[in-house]
Amino acid sequence: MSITMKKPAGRSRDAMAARVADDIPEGWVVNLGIGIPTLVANHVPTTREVIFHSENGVLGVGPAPAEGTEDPWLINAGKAYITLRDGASIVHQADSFALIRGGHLDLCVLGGYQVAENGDLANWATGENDAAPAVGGAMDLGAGAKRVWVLMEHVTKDGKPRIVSRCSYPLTALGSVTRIYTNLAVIDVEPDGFFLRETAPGVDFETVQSLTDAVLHRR
Amino acid sequence: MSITMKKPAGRSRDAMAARVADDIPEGWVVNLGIGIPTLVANHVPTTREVIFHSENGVLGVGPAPAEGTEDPWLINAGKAYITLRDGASIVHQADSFALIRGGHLDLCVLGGYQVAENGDLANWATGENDAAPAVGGAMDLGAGAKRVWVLMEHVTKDGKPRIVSRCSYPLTALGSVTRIYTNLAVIDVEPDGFFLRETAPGVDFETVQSLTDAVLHRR
Amino acid sequence: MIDKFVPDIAQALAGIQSGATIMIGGFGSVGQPNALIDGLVDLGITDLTIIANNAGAAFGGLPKLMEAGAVRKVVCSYPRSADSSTFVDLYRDGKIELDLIPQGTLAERIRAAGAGVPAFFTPTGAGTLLARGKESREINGRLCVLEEALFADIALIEAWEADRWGNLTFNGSGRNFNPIMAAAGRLTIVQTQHRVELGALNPAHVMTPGLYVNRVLHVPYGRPIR
Amino acid sequence: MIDKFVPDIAQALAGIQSGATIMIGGFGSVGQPNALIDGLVDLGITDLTIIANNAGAAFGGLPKLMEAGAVRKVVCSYPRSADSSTFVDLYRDGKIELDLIPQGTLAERIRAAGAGVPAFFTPTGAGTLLARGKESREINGRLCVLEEALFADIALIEAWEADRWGNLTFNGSGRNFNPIMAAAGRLTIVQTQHRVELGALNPAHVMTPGLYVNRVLHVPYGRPIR
Repeated sequence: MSITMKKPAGRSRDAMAARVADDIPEGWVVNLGIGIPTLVANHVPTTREVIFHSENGVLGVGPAPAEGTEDPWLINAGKAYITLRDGASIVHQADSFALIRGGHLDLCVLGGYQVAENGDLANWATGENDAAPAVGGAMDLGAGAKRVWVLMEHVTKDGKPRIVSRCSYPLTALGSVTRIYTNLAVIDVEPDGFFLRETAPGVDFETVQSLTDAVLHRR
Repeated sequence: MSITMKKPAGRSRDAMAARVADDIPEGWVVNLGIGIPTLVANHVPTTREVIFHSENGVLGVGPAPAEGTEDPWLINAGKAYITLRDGASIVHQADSFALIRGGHLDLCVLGGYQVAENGDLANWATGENDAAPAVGGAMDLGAGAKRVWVLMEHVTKDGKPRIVSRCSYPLTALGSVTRIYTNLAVIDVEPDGFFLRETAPGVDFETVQSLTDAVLHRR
Repeated sequence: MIDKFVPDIAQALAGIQSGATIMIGGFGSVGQPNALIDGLVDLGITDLTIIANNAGAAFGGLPKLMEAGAVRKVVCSYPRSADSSTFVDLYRDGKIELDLIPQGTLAERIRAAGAGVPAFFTPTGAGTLLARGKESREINGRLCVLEEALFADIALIEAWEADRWGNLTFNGSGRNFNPIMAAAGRLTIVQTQHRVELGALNPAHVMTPGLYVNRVLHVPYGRPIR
Repeated sequence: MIDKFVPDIAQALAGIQSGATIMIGGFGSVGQPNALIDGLVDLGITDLTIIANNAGAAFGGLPKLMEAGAVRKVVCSYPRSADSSTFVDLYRDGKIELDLIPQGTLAERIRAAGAGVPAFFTPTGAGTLLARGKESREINGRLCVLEEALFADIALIEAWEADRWGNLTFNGSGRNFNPIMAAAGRLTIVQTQHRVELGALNPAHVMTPGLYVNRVLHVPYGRPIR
């Protein structure tokens, strides 16, 4: 497959986040990973009651506080100041991860380095030893949430596909990703492989397939 | 050993409980089993701060409420109404047993059917199939507390020793009893066997030994 | 708008079927969801497995449920009661099964189900009759037994306060098994003494976050029944 | 009379020795016991193992402790920080060891230590690099890895309120690792923003019962340091 062609832009990061937000129904309990996934919260209207969870024990995270109104004892897993919605609750770290690991999150949206045909996710280490490794809650979220959606650029900065037959990077979780949102497409990960749900405006199937290192099925 | 002689009375149940209470220093966190052990609380003066724990999640159990002042939502593991002391706290059942099983109880005082030389405790089943078995928290307390003291009559109703070389009844916990308080004596259970600490007023060593089915060492 | 309140007992218990495994909160008479248990009796379903600490007690509807022959098996730590012989009689006659579990292991197995721990080792019960048939190993010089997570199809819970998200508080010793069962049930149904507005509960004092709760029925029950 | 308050940092930290394993509460800058960490730096001890979620962060005294060469090993889930390279530099130079653990497994292992669970299975991390050398098995069709309880000689905790029995509350997201570390430490030392009378805390709202706490130092610290 050619990966030398010019990378099509497709959706912006904000548009990608908005696209994910569209698919989150009222009532879901959702954890957003650091990076692009964090932006998803901005695109869920507060009138739609989605309960955002933060690994450090906060359920019912609200919009970011206005400058000057921050409560210094209220931060999220990304260490940003947060507010609490009506209905919020706070638990300790083991209870917070019990909730993740016990299968009580309807959804987590994670960033990714690679997603494989079998649902394997690689998003915590590149296998290069240039820095101390860090994993945070990614393995717990990947193994524990009812649904794991990955939100990432379709290809790496140097144009390599991130959607692959088998992950070459160290794995985060085995067989757990069920949907991928990229700047170019929305793709389901099913027992029979990758199925294209939609392409981004102005992007055609052939382009997406050419930037994907595995077969993309169409319905 | 003769077990046909007339059973000496020794201490009354209340005196046995009082004897245990004398050995509980201020600051200990203590769980009292049902039966005679429950009486121990009555003999610890409230000026001595001992923190009584009840399996249903109550720490800092106070004296029984005066009649007519009962809070129907406050009971102990024996289903009796209780009060809370200043400094009390309430946790759920898993946290309550985490406290027991994690080795955070300074002491539990349990009733017993038999205690063996190696510290084995039998106190939940007689091995007879005449009724549905019940265990409650005995195995957790027996395995989890820092110190397990057994408070029981020295012999059974028909005069058989309860302090034995090996338990014949089904075990509750292995090797965990460190002291026994009976109507006749106080006995330490050590790696080298049973060591008599003291006899009850008016009871001599020979009497205690004759009613004990194992060697009683003297210091 | 998320609203987990249901208007009546029929909708609270809708869908519970014969053969279900049902956890029932409470310790002694306190924190036991009596209205839900009574409703269960009225459903006329059978072949139930009941997981409850005090399955043998006289108070509430459990003896009625057992007398009606609805219960195939009881999972508990203490099936005896000073003032009821329902369970003991059925057990002696071979009409009900018993899975006896040390109380702390019962609590930890329920907690494990909610927390995504499929199995754990514990020294409690190791080397005793209650560890028979279970995998054992020595860990740090101590004999331990492997215990599995204990799930339920349905968890019946009594709360003190609830809001429409299903956030709960419990009163006094009524907390007991309720929070861990709420998390271990695939369908968690709550009866609450008080219904409060969303935002009325202090986030730091919520004892069961609403995400563990599926349905809430407002039952101003009054004092625990003894 | 039980009174766990100590008058100064020296008595709070008395007896901590080189080679100790020390848990430090906090997530990000919130709930981190900065006064106790600063005191630890001043002790001049070495060869420490530090268990903390954010061992790499810039705020508080941890980077100072690492720079002083006092830390042999860090056990954490996220040693990187956008605004500090202390850990990363030492790690690259081979001057500090790292035991990297998924955050939930870290929390559950700490909880297990306090709860008397010597080991448990979890699907988290199974089949990944972080499960290398660990026992694995399939449970209910899912690959799981066996994880052991994680204890500490010392736990350093930041609380919001404390009474003389050591009962604690935490403020906002300052709860995080503090309650589970308090239970996992053999010697648990707390710095608290507020000192309250015994009986002032609602028993239902105590977040760490005093029995997990050995010493309490009143440090009206103010806002978390960033």
